[in-house]
Amino acid sequence: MLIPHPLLGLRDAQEFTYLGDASLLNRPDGMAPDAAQAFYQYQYLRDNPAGVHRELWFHEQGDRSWLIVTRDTTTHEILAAELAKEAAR
Amino acid sequence: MSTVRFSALKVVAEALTGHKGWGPLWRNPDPQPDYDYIIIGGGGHGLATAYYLSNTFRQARIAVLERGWLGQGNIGRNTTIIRSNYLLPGNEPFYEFSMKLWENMEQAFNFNAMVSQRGIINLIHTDGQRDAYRRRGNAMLLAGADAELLSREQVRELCPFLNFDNARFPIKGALTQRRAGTARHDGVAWGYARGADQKGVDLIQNCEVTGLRIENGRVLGVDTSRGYIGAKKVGVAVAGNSSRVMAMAGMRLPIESHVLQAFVSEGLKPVIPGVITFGAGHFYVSQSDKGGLVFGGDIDGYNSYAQRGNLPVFEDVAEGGMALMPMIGRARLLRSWGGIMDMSMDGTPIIDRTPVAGLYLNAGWCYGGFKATPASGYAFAHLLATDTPHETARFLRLDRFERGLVIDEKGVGATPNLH
Amino acid sequence: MTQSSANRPSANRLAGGLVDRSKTLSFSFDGKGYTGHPGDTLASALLANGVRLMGRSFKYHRPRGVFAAGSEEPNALVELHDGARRDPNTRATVAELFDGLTARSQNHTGPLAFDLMAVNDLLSPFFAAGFYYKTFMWPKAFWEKLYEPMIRAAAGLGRLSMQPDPDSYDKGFLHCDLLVIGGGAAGLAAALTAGRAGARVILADEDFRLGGRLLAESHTLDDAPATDWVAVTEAELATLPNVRILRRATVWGAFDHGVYGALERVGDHMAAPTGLRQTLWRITAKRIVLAAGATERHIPFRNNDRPGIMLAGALRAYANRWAVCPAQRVAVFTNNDDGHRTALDLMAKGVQIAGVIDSRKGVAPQGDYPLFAGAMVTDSRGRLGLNRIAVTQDGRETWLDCGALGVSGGWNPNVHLSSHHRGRPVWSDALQTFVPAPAGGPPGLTVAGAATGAGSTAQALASGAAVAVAALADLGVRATAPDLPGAEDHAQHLAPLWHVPGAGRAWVDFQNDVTVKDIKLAHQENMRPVEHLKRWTTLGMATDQGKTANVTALAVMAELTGKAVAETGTTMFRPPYTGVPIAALGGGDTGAHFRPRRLTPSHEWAAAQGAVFVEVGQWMRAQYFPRPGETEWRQTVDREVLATRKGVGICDVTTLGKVDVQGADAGEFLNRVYANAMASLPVGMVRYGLMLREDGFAWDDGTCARLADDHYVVTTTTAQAGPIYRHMEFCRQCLWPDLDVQLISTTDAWAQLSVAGPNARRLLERVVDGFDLSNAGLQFMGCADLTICGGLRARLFRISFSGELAYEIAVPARYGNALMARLIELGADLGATPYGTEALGVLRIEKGHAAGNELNGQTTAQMLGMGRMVSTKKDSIGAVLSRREGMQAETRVLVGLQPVDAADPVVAGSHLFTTGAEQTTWTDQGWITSACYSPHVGSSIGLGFLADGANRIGEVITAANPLQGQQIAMRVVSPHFVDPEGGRVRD
Amino acid sequence: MTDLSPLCASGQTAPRVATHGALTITEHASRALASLALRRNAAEPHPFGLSLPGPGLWSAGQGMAAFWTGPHQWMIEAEGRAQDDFAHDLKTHAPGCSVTEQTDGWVCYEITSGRGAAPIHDLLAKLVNIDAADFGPGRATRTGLEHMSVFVIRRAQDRLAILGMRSSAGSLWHAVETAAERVEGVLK
Repeated sequence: MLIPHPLLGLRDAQEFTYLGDASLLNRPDGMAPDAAQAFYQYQYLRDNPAGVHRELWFHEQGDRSWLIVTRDTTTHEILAAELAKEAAR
Repeated sequence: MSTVRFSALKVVAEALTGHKGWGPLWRNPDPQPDYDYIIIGGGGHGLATAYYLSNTFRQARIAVLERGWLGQGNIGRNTTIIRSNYLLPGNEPFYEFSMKLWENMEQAFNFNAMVSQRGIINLIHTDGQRDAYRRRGNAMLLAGADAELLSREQVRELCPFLNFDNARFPIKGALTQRRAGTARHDGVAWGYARGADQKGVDLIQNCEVTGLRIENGRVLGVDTSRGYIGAKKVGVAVAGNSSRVMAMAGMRLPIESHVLQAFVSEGLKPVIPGVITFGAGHFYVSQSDKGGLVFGGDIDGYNSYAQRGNLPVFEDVAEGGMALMPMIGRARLLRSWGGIMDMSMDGTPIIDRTPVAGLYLNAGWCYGGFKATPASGYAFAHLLATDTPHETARFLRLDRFERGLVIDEKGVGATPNLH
Repeated sequence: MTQSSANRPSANRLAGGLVDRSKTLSFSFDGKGYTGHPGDTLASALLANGVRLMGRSFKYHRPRGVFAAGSEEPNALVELHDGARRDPNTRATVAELFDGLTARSQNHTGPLAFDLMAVNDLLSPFFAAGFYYKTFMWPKAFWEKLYEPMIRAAAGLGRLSMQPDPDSYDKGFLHCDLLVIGGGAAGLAAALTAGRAGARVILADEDFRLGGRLLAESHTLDDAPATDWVAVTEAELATLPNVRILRRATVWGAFDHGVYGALERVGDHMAAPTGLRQTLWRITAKRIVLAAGATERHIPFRNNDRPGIMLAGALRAYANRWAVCPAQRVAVFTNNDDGHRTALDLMAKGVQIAGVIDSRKGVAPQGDYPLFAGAMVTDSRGRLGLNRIAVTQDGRETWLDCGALGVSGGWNPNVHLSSHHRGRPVWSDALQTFVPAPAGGPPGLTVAGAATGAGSTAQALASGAAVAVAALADLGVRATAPDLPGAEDHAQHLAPLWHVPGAGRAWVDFQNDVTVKDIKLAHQENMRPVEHLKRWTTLGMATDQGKTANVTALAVMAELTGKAVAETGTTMFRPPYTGVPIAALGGGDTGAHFRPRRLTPSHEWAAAQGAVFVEVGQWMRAQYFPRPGETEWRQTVDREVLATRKGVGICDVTTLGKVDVQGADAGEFLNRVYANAMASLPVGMVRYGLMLREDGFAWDDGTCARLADDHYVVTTTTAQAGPIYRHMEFCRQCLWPDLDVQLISTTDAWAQLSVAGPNARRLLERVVDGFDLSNAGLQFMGCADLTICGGLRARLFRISFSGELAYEIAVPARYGNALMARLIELGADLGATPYGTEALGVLRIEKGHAAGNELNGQTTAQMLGMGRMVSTKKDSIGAVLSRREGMQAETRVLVGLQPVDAADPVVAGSHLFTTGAEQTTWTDQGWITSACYSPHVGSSIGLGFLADGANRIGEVITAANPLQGQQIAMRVVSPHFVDPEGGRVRD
Repeated sequence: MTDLSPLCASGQTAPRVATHGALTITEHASRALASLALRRNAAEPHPFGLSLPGPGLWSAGQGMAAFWTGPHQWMIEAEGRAQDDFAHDLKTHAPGCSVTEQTDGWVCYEITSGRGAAPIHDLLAKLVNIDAADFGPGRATRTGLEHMSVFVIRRAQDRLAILGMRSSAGSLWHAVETAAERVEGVLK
């Protein structure tokens, strides 16, 4: 696979480490009253779609950027890639 | 339905009379308007569930709905390893129960699935690993399974062809389970299918479930490509696609779908005694009764429903193989395949009720589903028939994540692609 | 003709062809010597020498000879080379002949001509499809003891040498605009078109000679031999710097995003590969042209598997390219015009045609040969090689003498690669075969030439050029089709004939002995879906993957079910196209280079001291430093431990991960990453830190040193250095992007030595440049920048994992080796002693410090006795989920364990039970995590997790290790065997 | 100056050198390295007059050079300064930035070709999945090489640098030298 890095262009996916669903960006507030439920859902439940999936890849053997890659899990076609740091803001 | 009894005598008789007497292994029934039990998924676990539900728990009016052909799931696409060498109490008794079922299955369903107990060897490369394997081996014995710790020299006697000294990770010994081994994966599916069909279970192929009818929190039946079918109870056994089916019930699961590739070499005269696993090198191998080396390694690591993977895994697995047993270098990799794995958040499966009354879930098998097939079917049938979990499956609950009762054999946490 | 003809060298060699008769090559087959020429394959050379019998089938051990002329060969498999180089299951049809080649036939017991296993053939009625699923079940014990060993004895074809592969292999990466797969008419036209347009082209062909079928046919291009055009085109391509030609290179897999796997056989055609045997190329291509050609199919009839019965196109190839014919008298069985072309080509080479048997009624002969129109071949004779065939015409059977029969049932496009993304080929009624689907193939890949089903040379040339033009247009490159030579443009006029009806066994899949009968049985037993058919009969599962069998079998099944072939569908196509040696996939970095090796800065010094090293992940660390007279490792380790506790020990601890954390919000960042507070850490101080995973389990521990207000250095365990750094970047970029924090690893930059023991301070005083090491100058858990040894910048941390007065000193890595030597030298009078990982382990166990065996990813802060470190005043990674009921209810905690009888061992991995209790999974109360012999305590000791351990100090329990037959009485003690009050570290 | 004598990453006192055909591989031990990262709202500095290059690039100045290592992050190379506290020096020239000493974190192999770009391209093809055609002089990137993480810098048509973790200098040397042997030997 090749990942279209927003700064570096097409890169061998082997340079990256995969984490999973981009929803992991939305970490709940640990001090909130409903934290227990929120963290359970945040940490364990996944949409796991057969189709378009926003997911986190770390450019470990590259520029050390975390990317959000939008990829079709049925065809592996990659539709978009962005810097997670920008998206998280 | 076929009532032919298989035996050597029957084979001889048929041979002499031109094989005219062999009937269909199972019928091709049309769906009835409704059933007491519908099992979604005609893979290994679904067929085993139907088999035990009808043969052991004496239930009737059962249908198995399969989107494609029977055994199309991961039962038709795996490395055929059977073993019960787990560490944790949530797992080991369940897999040992499965192993005991393997040991008597063929006589039970009168079909030779070529269960072959030639043993599994888990290689040890460091002292820390030996400590961990010792703890695991003892856990196996405490659960009534068999286990032995082998010295480097004992491993050498069993597998003289391994790379003991020049490898990046020298071999210091092994944990072995002699009752482990392999089985002919398709044969398992066919044996259960035939056994279920003989008890009147409707095995309905080319019947894709497109929706779950749920009213007031209770399941009423399923919409399929062959029309609506009513059911008192619906069991979902579609590992790989669990999230897709349960989404029809509005549920999100602690599961990601990943692709696992595996490989087989051209047929070779037998050289590998049993199953050998090389954890440090992401490589495991056995040899089929046809002579093919059956081997694999890690999952590709990204979510996928594509049932195919990529080149780096070919290379990674082959590197491990070459480092461990350089004598396989000139064997040719003949075919690869990729299956969709239900990777659960703690690497352990789920057999449980769901918040929807009458809807039951059998999922999250990661890449260990094949060896679990008999126990999974038995335990799921038990749950469907009695509404209580089978004792060996009582920890495989859906709420264990919320309650902090995860069963994490590898100790890597909620990272599905590391389990 | 029989084997005896082998005595007459080149009995079957014809005129012309593409072999170099000026050179003669010697080779041997089954120990017998033969000769051939450069340009020959092993198959063509054997046929030239009159050898037709080359192997045995898998199941029935039927005599078999060459069937095809390419990589689709199902029968002529041999073991190539001797000794460690032995190559099992090698297709004689693609094995390039070289001088000194040795080959052996395989899968027979006794001589090839008198295979004892051929008894299976007589028993074949018992071995019908799926037979083994129906028997061998009773009596139960017999499966393991008798049946399976029997089956396994018969398993497999060739033999591995069982020796390490002596050849070397290589990997590489190539990139191009256009990858052209196949160097036949279509491929050459495509490559020429793109090459001239200036695009970066890779042209790969599995053959050792470009041209594909152009080499096998007698067709002319512009009225000249086709090989002329091939030569001219090849020459032009060679002059283009933007074109790379890979010969002997099979593109075997189509992966995601334009990545293709290719195997280049660099040295396989040499007697002894000079260094490199094969290269695995990972090719990244923007666009791909698949011009892989087509494979001819046969027509099953009774006894259609004898040596001498071949594909008609193969007969033609052997005659035209290799100037060989397996016999002087040949017949042809066809359902299309192609068969007639075979007869004409052979006649042109002086071969006698016994007859052309054409299943079509009313066809006319195309030359001067006996034609049997509307006829079929219904049987054959010849035990080890064909000598007669039965022809049935209008119900009358006549026998024809012939030494070879060419069978032509039409051609199947090689759709393999175009289906690697699981898009299935589609059925074409017009062509009566499966052709690549218009959509669903690998993105960027288009198909040209015979691979599309278009059969003629003219079509191939035109489509190759057109497809290349279109592909480049996609990339914004303007290309124009070259002037293409005039070429034949015949249609085949095929009338489908999938098998000859009648009794007896008619083979569909030769290698696996799958016959029409087996397919009928599968149908009868309701194994009708193609995947069931395949798995029940083993159709297409042989080394050839059913290249010459699958379509025919599907058509037969379709006929039985009364469905159209289109509805029956195909099985899945998966990589590789042809087998790839595992060694080639493994590449060069095997054995000791299988994974990189990391060395510590003091490695050279340690090696010079005769240290014993041990793998710790990728690192090689000194395990212990044996001295003369020490006969076993325990003596050495005990000495190192005692020397450290009595004097001073020095250990290279560089392998611990180090992360430099800077920025205005560094403190706040670490507060959120660690379970305990770090923002409150004063500058110049160090704090022990515990990290949890977000799921609340303990993950990693280390120290956190604050060098400045906005500058921390944190350490991780050796094993977790990578994952923790990745996690910290995740926190920085994904969770808290607004914090001002910068991270970078400095693990390798600094050599870090642990200096531990009562004499540690006195030793360090001898190297620091006037730095005050007293408690006033550097208190316990303090850190400082300083210089040593006359101005070398260094960092000093006063931390201890041994329980002794201890420091860790860090210097630029290049000085680590010298500093180690210097400290040992200067500390001679202080008992300065180097210690390795074994002593390190003993020292930390004696002190009760958790390490990898305790931090195994399954334990919690609470279990480690650090529950209180998880701050509830702040939100940090893992804090919330660590409070789940199931984890709070966990009562197992870390305790120390000491054998009641000091002579007893303590064995890690033992399980803990209340003394006298039944020992089961359900009465299990914990396990021993770490154990060692403690010279300080004077017995073995251990650490372990024990249920309710905190309240059981003093209790005697049982450590059970049934795996090794041990039951040992243990006293539960504090995990701190040394200086529980912690006075020494503060000295 | 300290009286401790340093070792090269290769474990020897003198840098390692090997020549295979047109390719010469030299361990370069005298260059100082320091990482430079922008802090929040910090202006991009021009330390020692260097203009910091953009993504995927390397730029050289007088005895100094810089290559991009990540968003707002660079590595600064200083010839002949390996023994000094170059990081400290750089910090004073890059106010408001995070600077970290990296000199001994890396082993650097400088590769020169006596036959122009071709052998360099062949070598790249055997080592890393980088398209040499898009990797001309002035390009720099981090990537994987035989399971190791490396920086690759194209200093000139005929000059390449490969930086790897100091601790795996031996494994990296083995990989690079084996590839050079094959490029210049077996395959020619």
